[in-house]
Amino acid sequence: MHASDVGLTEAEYQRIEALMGRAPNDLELGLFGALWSEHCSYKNSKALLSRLPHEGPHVVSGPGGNAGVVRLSQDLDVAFKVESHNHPSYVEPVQGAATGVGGILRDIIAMGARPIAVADALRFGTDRHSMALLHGVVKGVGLYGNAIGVPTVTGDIGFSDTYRANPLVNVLAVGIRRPEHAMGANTAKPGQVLVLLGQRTGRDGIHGASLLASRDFDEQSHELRPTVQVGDPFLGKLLMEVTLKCVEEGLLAALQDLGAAGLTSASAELSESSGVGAEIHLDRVPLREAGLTPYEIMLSETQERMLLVVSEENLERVLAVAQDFEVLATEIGRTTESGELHLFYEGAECARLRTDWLVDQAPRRSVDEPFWEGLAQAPKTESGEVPKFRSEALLEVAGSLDARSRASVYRQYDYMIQTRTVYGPDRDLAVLDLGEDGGLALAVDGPGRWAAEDGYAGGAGAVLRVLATLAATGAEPLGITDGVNAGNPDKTDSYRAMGALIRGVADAARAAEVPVTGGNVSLHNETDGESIWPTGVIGAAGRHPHPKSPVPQNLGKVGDAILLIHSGSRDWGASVAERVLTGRVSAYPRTDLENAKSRLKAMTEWVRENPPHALRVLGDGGLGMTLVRMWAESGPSFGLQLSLPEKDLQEKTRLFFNEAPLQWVAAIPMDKLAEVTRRLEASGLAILLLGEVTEGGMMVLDGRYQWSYADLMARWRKPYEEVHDEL
Amino acid sequence: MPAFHAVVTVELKESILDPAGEATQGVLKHMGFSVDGVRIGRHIRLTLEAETAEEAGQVAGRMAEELLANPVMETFRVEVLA
Amino acid sequence: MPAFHAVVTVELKESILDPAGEATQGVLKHMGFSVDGVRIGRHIRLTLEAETAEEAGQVAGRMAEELLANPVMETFRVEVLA
Amino acid sequence: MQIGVVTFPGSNCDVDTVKALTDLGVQAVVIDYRNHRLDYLSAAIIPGGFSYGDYLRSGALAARAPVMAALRDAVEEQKLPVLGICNGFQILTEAGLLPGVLRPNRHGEFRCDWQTLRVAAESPYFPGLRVGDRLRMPIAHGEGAYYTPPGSLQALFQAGQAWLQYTDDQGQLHALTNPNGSVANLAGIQQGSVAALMPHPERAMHRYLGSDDGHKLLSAWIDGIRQEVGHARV
Ligand SMILES: Nc1ncnc2c1ncn2[C@@H]1O[C@H](COP(=O)(O)OP(=O)(O)O)[C@@H](O)[C@H]1O
Ligand SMILES: [Mg+2]
Repeated sequence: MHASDVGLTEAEYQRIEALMGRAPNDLELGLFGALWSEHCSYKNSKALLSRLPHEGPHVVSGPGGNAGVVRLSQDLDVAFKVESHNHPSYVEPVQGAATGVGGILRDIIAMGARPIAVADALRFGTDRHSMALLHGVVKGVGLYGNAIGVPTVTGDIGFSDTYRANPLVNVLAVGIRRPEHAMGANTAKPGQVLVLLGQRTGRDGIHGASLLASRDFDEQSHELRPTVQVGDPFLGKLLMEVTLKCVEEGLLAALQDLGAAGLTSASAELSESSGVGAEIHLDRVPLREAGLTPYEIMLSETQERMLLVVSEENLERVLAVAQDFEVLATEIGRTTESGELHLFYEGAECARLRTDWLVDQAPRRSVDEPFWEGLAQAPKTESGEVPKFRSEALLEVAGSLDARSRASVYRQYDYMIQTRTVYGPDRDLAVLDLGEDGGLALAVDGPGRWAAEDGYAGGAGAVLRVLATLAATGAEPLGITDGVNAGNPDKTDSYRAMGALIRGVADAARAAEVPVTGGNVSLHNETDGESIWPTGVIGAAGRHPHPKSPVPQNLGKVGDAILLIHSGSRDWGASVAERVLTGRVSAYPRTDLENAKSRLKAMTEWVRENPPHALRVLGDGGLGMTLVRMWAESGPSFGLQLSLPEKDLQEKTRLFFNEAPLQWVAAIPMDKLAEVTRRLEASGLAILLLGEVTEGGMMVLDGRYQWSYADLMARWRKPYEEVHDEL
Repeated sequence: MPAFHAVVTVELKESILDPAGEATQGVLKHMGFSVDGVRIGRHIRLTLEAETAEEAGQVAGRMAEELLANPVMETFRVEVLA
Repeated sequence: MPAFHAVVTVELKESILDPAGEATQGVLKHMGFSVDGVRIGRHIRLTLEAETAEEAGQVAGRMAEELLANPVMETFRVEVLA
Repeated sequence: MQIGVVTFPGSNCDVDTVKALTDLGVQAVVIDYRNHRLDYLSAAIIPGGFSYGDYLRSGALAARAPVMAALRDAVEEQKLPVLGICNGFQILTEAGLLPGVLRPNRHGEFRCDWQTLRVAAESPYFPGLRVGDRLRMPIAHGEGAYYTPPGSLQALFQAGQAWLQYTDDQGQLHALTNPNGSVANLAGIQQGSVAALMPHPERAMHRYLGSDDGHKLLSAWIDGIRQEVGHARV
């Protein structure tokens, strides 16, 4: 076997020989191929990610584990993380998405936490095939989440031709645990038993990590297709129950899920982070089909498996718990003192490697200060002419793929199981009631178009957007998770674009004083030399003060004042409307990050102390679409009477459709206007009175433009099959 | 043109996991049957017009290739009924 | 005991609507195929031990009666493969 | 009084159901699918979920579990009140304890949504629920299209077995308010002491979760059990 057969370069091979002092055998080479792959080693992104802020008062454990953990209340930890399953979902959308959900749920379970929510962030092209992919992916997300009984409570969808051959399927999962049930992969001791739990191993997804997810798509990708992994949520559910029962009974010394690169990465990472070695007898691994080689057994990505580390005295009980659930549990080896991964097959040694070679010694790209500094630089971009305001524009934006109602997607997801969902996917964030432990707010966003021209602005904008969403309901952010999706890192432009995105996330998170507790990087989202827009999916978890009564997101009451709360910018760059009305995407506006924290705080405190009748963060499609969404919740008996101060028709367009950071739309009693204005202006926010809430199913602007509820809703609720307008 | 009945049988490739088959096998065993494998595929009966049985088979084959079977995971075969 | 392969084919009764079949037919027509009917059933391949092919068929038949087919809406037939 | 919540591998609404019963002040005990004896229970609920992954046909694999034989005996011999919710409904039809069968939704998709129902028949097991009452509850299923062979529908209505129907918010019955293609918009069926519905009352226990009509339905059932309807051991 040759280095390139496992996705390694000649230089990497040299390094392996130097580390080992000999040539690796084929199995050993395969292990290096898997763990030194982009997907497992983060060789191109680790140095960038290390610049993200990780510390915060609520952080229990940050990046490095299977998921980040923050403390929600004295008695409750929250584990959460985003993962991508982009390439598999393109090859086989239903199973690709389903196994994506299963995979991230097992990451959460590996922290000892019980999953309570899933959120999915999806990006697709705009052609017919993309709509078929959307259909399959949504089916797959539901197939797994619904069946395993974890609600899909929020999510995000975006469309652009840039994702045509590289759709993005990022899934975020959240779990809860009592602090005393904390679990991880870093607590194994020498002399403990390794138990493989779950599905029998087949030839599924071999080389998924090293080849499929770590190179671009091209003609050859077809032949590299491994056996498609099939998700089994039924077994996934049983596996979850066995694992969590063992955790609750205190039977496990350490715990690791089997994800990308299967047993290879699970055993190596567990050993390395615990500072132990492992001796594994591959012939003991139960197989689904006869004749798998040690190589295949080590690299198989068969789903629904966990690796448990159990002390001798707890072994019997662990096996009994597994048997009670009729889940297969097999002793496959032991931890040792050696620091080595030592593999046997039918008694004969077949590989022997130090785990630190595999996990820590992968060659990684470094990032120097000048490069990092340069990433914040604004690119030179032009913004084209802004079209004059006209009433049809809002109908066009409402019916566009990026702004359209997502109901046809999320009604295929069970978002109510576990009976905590107070706000679900029909709102712009999820609010979960956790009883005595309080409430959890969860928001996910990250418009790709915002980073299309200026990755930095897009990354920062996405962070501010989710934090502004939490602020609108008075929730205190505990941490964020970032899903970075980008092109081929070997190309200067793609690498820089990813760097700028991460820098934007880092600066905004630091400015807002919110730690990044985990995340995921998916590179090589590039086909035939065309990279996707760097796309950062940001998820934020927050502590909600009164989850049983979150602030409404409708139009409040008839007679209420409707306000735009903003931060000064009216730049409509990278907005949905700019794309829809002009076909262009220019740079997303940058904002002064120094004031972000105080503005977010002012909003949070206002909402907590003096909740408005209704409040919603300004979303995709700008002020216009945010009003439409609020109106949709109030229904056709409500209406709006508005006027914009701008007489200039281009200014009107910008004001009505821009998506600049840190803006909200509020409904408050008219007589509170002065008080609210005073309060928020004191924190550097600006208030624009837009008009008032009326009765009667019409929205009237400046006395000249008007829209009926029925017309707007007909556009906004159009099904996805109707895409001809954007083909 | 005469009408033909054709059956497209779609099965998972041998190496692909069949969770439904496994669960069904487990229950059959609990019910006391001794069974060593269950694989669940689709049996798709088509009614179509064609000049000859051969042509009907060809058309059904194209339907299978383009829609009825998922080539990433499944194999199929076509049979034209008398 | 020798092992046999048996196939249980489960189909919806003729009188029962098959929405999945109809949807598939709609898509096939959209793709340009002329097709007059699509009915989707299950093709269940069993591996089981028995003394004779005949016994294998009987056992498979009992599995179908007791589990694999629902008599309210489905019919089945059994075939033992050579 | 003890109400059993019968679970199978893959059941996943059992926790919510136990929580709902506990909120109603009832002692709920989880009954494993391997149990052979149910005669000490006052009533049983088969909760929702994906028993055996919904593989083969939803409910089919669970219907063959040992506990179902015990349940059948308890229904036949002691008129044990049984309530099936969602997957529980599917299991009960597959086990032959209720007539008909639940087929894949006509549109082919899983559907999670709020849905208004109308009570179509009264029952001594649900004192307080009157014909025409409206209840708002979530549905969440992929296989909820109720089907019963031609000719049997009328008998179902005449016998008062057609229990709940999907309607619009005003309680009007029409095709547009049928979320899954059920015959006659049927959402729930009852027969003797056994009743079942596709919607999830256990998810509609509080206003802040969207509705408390599930509370209304479940407490009616519990009242019925307390009133010892055809049943001596409460
Ligand atoms: N893939 C998805 N899965 C589940 N829910 C989704 C998904 N995409 C969007 N949603 C829900 O729809 C809501 C509205 O989305 P969107 O139309 O983008 O409006 P907004 O700009 O307010 O986020 C989201 O906040 C989310 O709750
Ligand atoms: Mg959004």
